[in-house]
Formats: sequence, structure tokens, C-alpha cells
Amino acid sequence: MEISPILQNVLAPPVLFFLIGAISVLFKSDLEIPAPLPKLFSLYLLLAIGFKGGIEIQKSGFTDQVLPTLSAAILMSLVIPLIGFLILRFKFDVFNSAAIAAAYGSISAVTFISAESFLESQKIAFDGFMVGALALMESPAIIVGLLLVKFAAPKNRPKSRKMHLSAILHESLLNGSVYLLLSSLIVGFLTASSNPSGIEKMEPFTGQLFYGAECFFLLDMGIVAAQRLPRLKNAGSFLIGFAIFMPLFNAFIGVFVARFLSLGPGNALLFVVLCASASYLAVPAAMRMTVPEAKSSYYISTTLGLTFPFNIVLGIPIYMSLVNTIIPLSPL
Amino acid sequence: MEISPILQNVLAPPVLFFLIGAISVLFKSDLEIPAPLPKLFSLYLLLAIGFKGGIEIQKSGFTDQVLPTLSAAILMSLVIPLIGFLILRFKFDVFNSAAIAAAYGSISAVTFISAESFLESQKIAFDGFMVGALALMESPAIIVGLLLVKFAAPKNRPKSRKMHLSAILHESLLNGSVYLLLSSLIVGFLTASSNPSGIEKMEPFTGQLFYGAECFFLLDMGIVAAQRLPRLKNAGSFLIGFAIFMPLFNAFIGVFVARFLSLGPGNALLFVVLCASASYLAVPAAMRMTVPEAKSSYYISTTLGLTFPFNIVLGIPIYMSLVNTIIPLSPL
Amino acid sequence: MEISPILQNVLAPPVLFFLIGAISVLFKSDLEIPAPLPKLFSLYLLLAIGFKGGIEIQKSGFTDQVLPTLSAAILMSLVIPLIGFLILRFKFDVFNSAAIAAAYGSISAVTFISAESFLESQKIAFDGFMVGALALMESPAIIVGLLLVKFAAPKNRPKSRKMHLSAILHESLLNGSVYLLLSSLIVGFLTASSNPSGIEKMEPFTGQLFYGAECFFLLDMGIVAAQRLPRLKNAGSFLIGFAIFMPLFNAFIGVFVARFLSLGPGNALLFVVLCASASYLAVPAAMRMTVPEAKSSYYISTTLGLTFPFNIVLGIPIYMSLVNTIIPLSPL
Amino acid sequence: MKRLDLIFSERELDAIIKTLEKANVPGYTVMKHATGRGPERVVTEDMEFTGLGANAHVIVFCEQELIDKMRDNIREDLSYYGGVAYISEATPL
Amino acid sequence: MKRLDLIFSERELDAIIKTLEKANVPGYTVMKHATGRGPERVVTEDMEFTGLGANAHVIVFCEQELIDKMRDNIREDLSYYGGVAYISEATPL
Amino acid sequence: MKRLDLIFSERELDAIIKTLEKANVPGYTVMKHATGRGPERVVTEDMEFTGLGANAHVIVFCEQELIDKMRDNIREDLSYYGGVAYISEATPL
Ligand SMILES: Nc1ncnc2c1ncn2[C@@H]1O[C@H](COP(=O)(O)O)[C@@H](O)[C@H]1O
Ligand SMILES: Nc1ncnc2c1ncn2[C@@H]1O[C@H](COP(=O)(O)O)[C@@H](O)[C@H]1O
Ligand SMILES: Nc1ncnc2c1ncn2[C@@H]1O[C@H](COP(=O)(O)O)[C@@H](O)[C@H]1O
Ligand code: NA
Ligand code: NA
Ligand code: NA
Repeated sequence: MEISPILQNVLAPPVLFFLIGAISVLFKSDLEIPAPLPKLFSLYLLLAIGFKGGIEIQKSGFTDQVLPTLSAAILMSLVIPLIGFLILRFKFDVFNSAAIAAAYGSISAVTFISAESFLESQKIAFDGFMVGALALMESPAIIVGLLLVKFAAPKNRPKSRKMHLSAILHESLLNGSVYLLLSSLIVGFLTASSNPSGIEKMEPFTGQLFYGAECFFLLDMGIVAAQRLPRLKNAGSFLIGFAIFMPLFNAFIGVFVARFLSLGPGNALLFVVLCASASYLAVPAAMRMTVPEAKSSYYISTTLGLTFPFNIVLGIPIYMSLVNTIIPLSPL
Repeated sequence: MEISPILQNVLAPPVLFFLIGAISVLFKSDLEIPAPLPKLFSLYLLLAIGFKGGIEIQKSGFTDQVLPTLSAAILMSLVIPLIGFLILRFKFDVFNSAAIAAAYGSISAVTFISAESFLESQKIAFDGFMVGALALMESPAIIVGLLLVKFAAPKNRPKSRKMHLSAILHESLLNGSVYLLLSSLIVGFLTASSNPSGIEKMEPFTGQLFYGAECFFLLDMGIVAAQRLPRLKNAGSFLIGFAIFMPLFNAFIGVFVARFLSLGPGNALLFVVLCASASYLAVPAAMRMTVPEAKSSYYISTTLGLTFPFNIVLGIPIYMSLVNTIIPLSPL
Repeated sequence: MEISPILQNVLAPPVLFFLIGAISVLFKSDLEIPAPLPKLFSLYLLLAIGFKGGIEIQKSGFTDQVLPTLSAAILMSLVIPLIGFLILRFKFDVFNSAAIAAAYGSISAVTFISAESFLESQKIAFDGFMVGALALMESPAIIVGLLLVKFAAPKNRPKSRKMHLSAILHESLLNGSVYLLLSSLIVGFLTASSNPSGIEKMEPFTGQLFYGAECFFLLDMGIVAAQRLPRLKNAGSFLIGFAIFMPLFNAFIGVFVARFLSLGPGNALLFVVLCASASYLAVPAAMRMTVPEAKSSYYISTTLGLTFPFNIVLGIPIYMSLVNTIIPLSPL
Repeated sequence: MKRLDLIFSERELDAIIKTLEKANVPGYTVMKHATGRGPERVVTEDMEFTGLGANAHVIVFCEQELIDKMRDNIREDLSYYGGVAYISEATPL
Repeated sequence: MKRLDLIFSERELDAIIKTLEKANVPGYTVMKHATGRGPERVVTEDMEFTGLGANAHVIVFCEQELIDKMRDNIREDLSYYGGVAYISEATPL
Repeated sequence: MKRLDLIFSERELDAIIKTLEKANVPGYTVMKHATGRGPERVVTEDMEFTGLGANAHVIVFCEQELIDKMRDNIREDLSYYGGVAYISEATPL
């Protein structure tokens, strides 16, 4: 039986568990994964994905593709918030525009993980250094967002809110999830370099368990996302449209950049997914701290309530067919 | 060395850890598994058992036995509370009788899991669709219990407590544990149908880890059960007797039904265990919400403090020998 | 490339994750493993190490070495606090001296686990009965500490603080971690004796997962230890010196005892590590309860903030070379 | 200003919050995982595990008139599944 | 009616509850996992992990006379391992 | 004696504790994981998960003069990210 890529994606356990979580909210089941259990899984996923990425990077070495791809990734996370900001300013003040735009410039690790699982199920290869891109794209958008506030905000911001560059950098670079991802990457790299038996001993934890833990975590993400969705109604149709249009738009730019970089289909999909995904963790946390004028319900309900489910369920297979269509085209 | 089935059951790690937990309470050790860690394991066990059951059902297909067995399971969970209610009414009011009876009509997933582990250690085969029976037997007893209250309760119940059928159904069918079990079953089924590689990738999480997680969870169950036991003293000897007699009685009916259904010894044991076990999760939660007149210490200390340990330690091997004795008898 | 044993130890994943945790505190990252998640890992590690030790003991049987080694272990945990007490009395009152000395007489299970991992990575054999030594060395030092308080404390201690021997024994022998370790050891032993298939079924949980869980737990230990370190400054340089000198001194005694016992290099290292490590769990918990006059910041910041990191990062390889130097010497 | 302390089963939380919102309280704070004993019931920690839910402790700082407005609704909410409600004086900092 | 707030090490919880039960209080509420600093000690979150236990916060709504009855026992419980106890006014809703 | 109740985002906890310590309060108690709604924001449980942090509830028993000393600093701390502060009477047991 031939089934469409979207259906095939939907029928993978992680996506099914995500839907189960979402449906439980719809049906008002009292299914609940109490705090801090979700945190256990999110920490685990970051640690495992970083560790595995570090091993892969050590194994493959720094190929020619690594530097251009990582640079392009950082560039994208600087450019996307600027575009987003310009679009959002039609409707929102500087604070909300900057905060939302920053979220879309940054990334969602779980979306990335889902894309990896999708590629594995499709048996399409990808490289470990893409985890490096994941880690590097989390922070720059925060900096852009905060700089947008710093320079575009009305001059009468209360004194105490004048941000210092050092605080901005600290908030964006030493965020717990960025830190854990990057340092696990380094641990993976060092382990692969000097202690290969350590890789084997970690494998059951970081490797074999990963898929199941992803499912469990997505069950919770389904609950959390579905709880957010209704709040979107208050956000208005402009923002709802933005939450779908923006990832598609970013994916479109991303796929051309990926083509320009001559990335293979696996890496290209991951690159596109990084562009298309939006942050509901690091960026909201930073924005709440530094731009309290922005409404957290705006940047969370869009990214978590709409963009995240869209990417997980429909986006990834759509981006895959985008990659399959655009990448093989004759040179630009 | 020949060891008796009971001793053999007691010497299995899950039962040993259960006993360790119980003994720690006896000795006033400060061993504690703080909330919400036990919830992590109970969610995991439901997810894993549902997922594996769904895969098995897909593999074996809907055999002739499936429908009769599931129907009989539902029937048992409707009949048992009625019998229990009649017995309990000798001593208790309508509210308490209905609540306790409902608990004994419903099931305990952990007892079921322990029976599966027992069968595996005895190398006796059983079918995945029995997980379906597990899922289907959780709710009906709740409905019977609430209907008993609705029709047998004194007419002067305060207005606000008049229960609506829709609320009863919601409470019984969308309870978190029922929902997670059933939906994991569906995920397992769909995964096995359309995405067999997903099964392999889930296996380390839902399969290999299961036994250890069961042990860890039973360690906590031992603590919790032993904390409940002393409260039974206040419940009186009638209820203490009921907590041992009722599972044996239900097992006895169950084994004849299993014989009538021509179940193999593995499925028969699981069927009997479903009849004999009592709910300390879904039913108490529903009863506390809808029949606040019933004393929660009654229905919890019996099911959790006595019936559960009895089934785990002694019941399962006893039921097994019951199955081995009755099932092979010449036709009724 | 030849790398030194210390560097090799530092480049193992568990130690790297420990350092990552510590560095995150230094850099004020908001990385956090919220309670009670660390408890999950500490319970798991105790259960797994006990279970595996029990299996090993059953397999190897009670060799000639078992009894002398366990006796020597208990002896060390009685003698070390006495020596520590005499040293500490130069600077501290009876209460603080007894409490700190007891901590150094007792052991740290995580240090022991790290030493096991070190031995495995070096492919050096060791025996399961050393877990028995671990379990047996946890409590006696508590008893010595409390007896020191009982007999050396000023006579004007308030009445209510007169300790009863039974309370002391209960506190030291039925502490949750001692209890879980010992009882898991028994479960492992019984399982190996009567139910070998149970070992296989536990293996993914207690065996394969162990190394990864150890890493995750050490990540948290790094955070906790680094948070404690600054408080050491208030403790004064005498105590800082003590926190480094005492483990080295105890290791030195330990290695000669190990030689006297004719232990192989693997067992010898574990024995030395038990002597050198200090308790930051069982002993502080007991002391806080029974000797409230002692400052908890003293006995925790030394053991957890300094001695533990020292042992994990530098101590274990140092003790290994001590073992390799002293053990092969011609007879005393 | 008054301080209203409500302690009741977590299961009733939605109902109580609805009551508070309907009365337009300026805000409220919820602390879950409380245990305890009342005239009717003992609520232990493992209640959460058995799905019965522990207690929630809700604090509301508001004017007396708002409390008067909510009194009947809260009493009804609490009369059903139990719980306590107490008022005390509070001054904004 | 009075409100009694007790804050002390979780380790003392059993002793305090025994004292409350002996005085026949109508009920009490327990919130665990509290941290803090007092004149004697800093209680941080990782105390729980090291087995030292965080603090418990116990609230009791009861009559003044009950408090008078318990005063000495509570003071003794708290004098040993530290902790604080404060009384304030409270009116049932 | 007074009782000061502070409720605010966990993220501000360090700042508030610094303010308390600077004023030399005799002690304080912190309860984390509180949720709620204020005039500005809804704080739900999954905020913790998204890294936004839930609320902290801090209780301080101290003299009025200490409160007066801290008032401006606390107000500034709270004015920025929101939160509430209320004072009530309390008598030591
Ligand atoms: N006098 C009281 N003081 C403090 N808390 C109480 C009191 N009475 C009841 N509670 C709390 O309210 C909850 C519900 O009590 P009940 O109405 O008996 O189910 C109890 O579990 C306690 O947490
Ligand atoms: N003045 C205070 N205000 C609020 N909580 C306090 C105060 N003093 C002590 N505490 C609490 O009581 C606990 C025990 O204090 P201590 O008696 O110093 O061990 C502390 O950890 C705080 O949680
Ligand atoms: N009137 C109130 N009563 C109780 N808690 C409140 C009140 N107003 C605000 N809060 C708490 O203070 C937190 C911060 O509020 P806000 O300043 O709106 O961000 C809220 O999340 C509530 O937990
Ligand atoms: Na993006
Ligand atoms: Na049953
Ligand atoms: Na030692």
C-alpha cells in the first residue's frame, strides 16, 4: 500500500503520541505529566542529541561543508528575526514584534529531533555537524531581538530596563538548554577522540532509549501545545496567519540556501527545519526577563500552540518534498 | 531443587522489590520515592503495556477468541460490582458499598503486569489482546457503581449531587490511565500496521526497560501499600475478610468463564487476574469525585493495602494452579 | 598518543559531565535539574549497584577473601572517624569534630561507582562483594560519631538530647540509602540463586542503562558540588586542608590494609576509594537529626564541595597509581 | 484589603478558579501538592499517585466586597468535596 | 479563630503532627519542599537531595485555646531542631 | 511582629533574597512552583517547562521597621517583572 509522506509521518510513534496528548486535552481527559517530569525528558533529549552529534563530528572530521553550513545557519538566525520584525511591526509594537520575531529566528530542538527521526525512518543520511547548527542557531536570534528593542524602542523606557550588552550575551549564550546542548556536544567529541569504549557504554542510554523518550516527551508536548492553542484566539488572525506563514516562508529561504550550500537531502531537510522552527523555550525565557513589555501569551501561543504542531505533523514532510523538488534543480 | 510456585513467584525481582518496599515501612526506614517519580513509572508502564499489546493484536489479527473474550471481560466487570454490592450492603451504606464494589469490579494494571511477568518467567504464552481486556474492564465497573448510587441512594441526596450520565461516562471513559492505555494500544496497532521499523526503535524503551521499571515501581507500591495496611484496622474485620475473599471468589468465577471461552492457560490466568484484581487508581479517583459520601479510606486501604499485595505475592500463583486444575477438566 | 591516567579519567563521560555541571555554576548558566529528579537517579544507582553486586556475590560464592575484606572495611570505618576526630579537635568543638569525622569514616556511593567505571575503562577486574563493603561501611562511622558526642560532649547537654542507643542504631542502619543498597544486594543474590532468567530481564535496566544514568547524575552532582564550594571559604583554611589531606591520608592507610589482605588491584582500588571517600548523604542526614549543635555547612561543604570532586577527578587515578606502586612491593 | 486562604482538593481547582474569575478578583496564587487532614478526610501525599489528588492552597488578596460577592459560590464549591476558607487582614506593602 | 503557621525541618513533621493530633485540632495543612533561612540555618533545595530534608510549612486554623494547649509542646519540638511559629487572626468565610 | 507575603516570578528570587539579606531580616521561607494570575500575567504550571519559571511565594516574619527599610527596594524589584506584596499582623507563638 502506498501512503503519502504526510500520512507516513503522522503514523510514526512520536507524532502519534503528540496527537494523543493533544486529543486528551480536547476530550478533557485528566491525563497529566506532572512537573518536573517533562524537564527530565527535555534535559535528556538535549544531552543525548548533543552527545551523539559530538561523536559524529569527531568521526566525520571537519569536512568542507561544516564551516559554510554553520556560518549560513548563524546568518539565517540573524536575518530571519529582522524579516519577521518588519512583518510584525504592521500590527504590533516594537516590544511584541521583537520578541515574536526572535522566537522565529531561533529554533526548536524537539522539531529538529523529530526531523532526524523522520529522516531515519526514510533511511536518508544526515551529518552529525547539523547538531552544531542547532546549537549555534539558538542564541543569535535572541541577541537580534534584544538589539531591536534597544534601538527601536521608544526613548522613554525606564532607566532600569536599559540593557547591557554583557547581560544580553549572558542571557542568550548561557541559557541552560544552549549550555547543555553545546557542552554535551563537546563531551561527545572528547569521548570519541580519547575514549571510544565510553561511546559503547553510553549507547543504551543516549542511543537506544532515545526514540522512546522522544515519544514520551512528545506526549507531553501534545498536552502543553493543545492547552496553548485556545489562547491563540485572543491573539487575533494576523498572528495566527503569521504562525503558519512564517515557518513556510523561512523554509523556502532555507531550502535555497541549502541548495546554494550543496547540502545533501538529509542535511538540507535539517537546515530547512532549523529555519522553519521557532523557539518556545530559550527565547521566551530570555524575552520574559529582558522585555517584560511584550506579552508572553503572544510569543508562546504562536510558537508552541501552532507553529510547533504544524511543523511536527505537516511541516516536516512538506519541507522534505520541498527539498526533493528544489535541491535537484539545475544550477541557479 | 524443587521450589513451590508461590516461593518461585516471591523470589522474582518484582515481588522481592515489592516486599522490600513494604518491609522498609515496617522497619521505619526513611526510604522514600518522592512524588511525582512514581507517576513517571505508572505512566510509563501504561504506555508500554498498551503499545506492546497493540502490536500483538495487529500481529495476531482478530482471532475468533478476541471478541468473545473481550465481551466476557466487560460482562465480568459489570457483574462483579453487583455481587460485591450485595455482599457489602450487609454491613455498609449504599455509598460505601457501591464505591468498594466498583473498585473490585475494575482492575489493577500493575497486578496484570505482574501476572504477565509471572507467565513469562514460567514460559507460558499469552495473547496481546488481553491488554484490550485490561483496558476495557477499567471503566464499566465505575459506571455500575455510579448507577448503583443513583438508583439505590436515599432520595434526599443534595440536588447538586444528582449525577448526569454524561459526567459519569466522562469520568469513567476519559480517566487519564484508561485514556493512556487505550490510546497507546492504538499507537502500537497503527505502528505495527504501517511502520514496522518504529517497533524496533521503540523496543529498548517499551520492551527491554519494562521489567526493571516494573521492579522500581513495585518498590514504591510496597511502600504505599504498607502505609495503607494499618488503616485497615479501623475498617473492621468484615472489610478485611472481604479484601481477601472477594478476589478469590472473583477468580473462581473467572476461571470457569475462561474455561467456557476455551482460553489457553496464559490467557486464562490473565483473565482470572483481571477478575480478581481491584482498582486503587481509576475507581477511587472517580468515586472521590462523584460519591464523596463514601469513605476513601475504606476503598483504598482494602484494595491497595490488602488485595493488591495478596494478589501480587500469593494470588497469582494460586490462580495459576486454579487455572491448571479447572481448565483441563472434561467439558462441563 | 599516550595520555596520563588523570587526563584519561577526566576525559571519561561521567567526569566530563560532572565538570560540565560544575562549570555551569561558575558561568551562572541557569542549567538546573529540579528536585526530585536527582533523587530518581540516586535511588536508581543504589538499586542497580546493589542488585549487580548481589548477583556477583552469588556467582563467585563466598571466597576466602570475602570475610577478611568485609571485616577490614568495617574496622576502617570505625578507626577513620577516631583519627579524624583527634585531628579536628585542634580547631573545632566536640560536636563539629564528631560530625565531620563521621562523614569521613563513612563512604560515598557515587565515588565508589566512579571507581568501578574507572576500573572497567581500564579493563581491571574487581569483585561483586566489594559492594558489600560499600554497604557495610556506610553506618558504623555514624555510630562512632554519635558515641563520640555521647561521651565527649559537655555534660550540660539538654536532657532531650540524650541519645538512646536504639535511636542511634536505627538512624544509622535503616537510613534509606543503606537500606536500599543492602536490600537490593539481597534481591540480586536471591535472583541469581533461584531465578537466573530474572537477571537477563533486569540487565537492560540495571546494567546497560547504568553508565548513562551515572553521567546524568554526575551532571547534577557537579552543579550541587559547585554551589557548595564557595561556602567553604567561611569554613576556614584548616577545614579546606582537611578536606584534601584526610582522603589522601585514609587512602594511604587503606592501600596498606589492602596489601595486607592480598587484594588484587581492582578490589584494592575500591577498598582504598571507600576509605578515602566521605559521606554527604547518610551521615549529614543522621548528624543533622542527632547533633544539631554541629554546623551542617561544615560537614557538607567539605565532603560535597571539595572531597567529592577531588576524589572523582584526581583522587581515583592517584589512588590507582598508589595501588600499583604499593601492592606489588615485596612482603612487609 | 483582605487575604482569603482556600484549601481544598486539587480536583476542585477548576471550579474554584472559575468562581474567582467570575467575581473578577485582581489575581490569585495557587500552590498545589498540599496535604493535610480535615474534619472529613486525611489527604496524604500518595493521594496524588492514586489519582485522588492532593490539596491545593489558593491565596487571594482582594477587597472585602469581592469576598462577600463570592462567599456563596465558594461555600457551595467547598461544601461538596470539603475544604476550608479563611479571611484575614492584609495591607499592601 | 486563629491561624497558626509553623515552619520547620521536614524531619520533625511526624513529631509536630503528633502534637497537633494530641491537641485535637480540627485539621491542618502541610506544604513540603519549602526552603529558607533562619537565625540558625540555611535550608537550600538540594538539602532534600542530601537527605537533610527541606522545610515543611504547616497551617492550622483553630481556636486560641487549642493553641494555648499546644504551645509548650510545639515550642519544645521547635527548640530542638529550629523552626518558627506565628499566630494571626483569621475569620472563617 | 509582621508577616510579609511576597509572590513573584521565580526568576526574581535572587534579587528579592538579596534585598531581604541586605535588610538583615531574621529569616525567610521560600516556596517555589506557585502558579496564579495577576493583573499582568497568567502563570501556569507549564511555564516552568518552557523555562519561564513559575512563581515563588516568600514569607518573612519580622518587625515593621525592617519592612519600612525594605519597602522601596522590594517595590522596585516587583515593579519590573510584576508580583505582589502584602503585610499582616503576626504574633510569635
Ligand atoms: N482546621 C484546618 N486547618 C488547616 N487546614 C485544614 C483545616 N481543616 C481542613 N484543612 C485542610 O482542608 C482539607 C480538606 O479538608 P476536608 O474538608 O476535611 O476534606 C484538608 O485536607 C486540609 O488540608
Ligand atoms: N523570620 C522568619 N521568617 C520566615 N521564615 C523563617 C524565619 N525564621 C526562620 N524561618 C524558617 O524556619 C526555618 C528554620 O529556621 P532555623 O530555626 O534557623 O533552622 C528556616 O529555614 C526558614 O524557612
Ligand atoms: N490579588 C492577588 N492575590 C493573590 N496573588 C496575586 C494577586 N495578584 C497577583 N498575584 C500573584 O502574583 C503573580 C504575579 O502577578 P503579575 O504582577 O500580574 O505578574 C501572579 O502570578 C499571582 O501568583
Ligand atoms: Na527558526
Ligand atoms: Na476485578
Ligand atoms: Na571513608
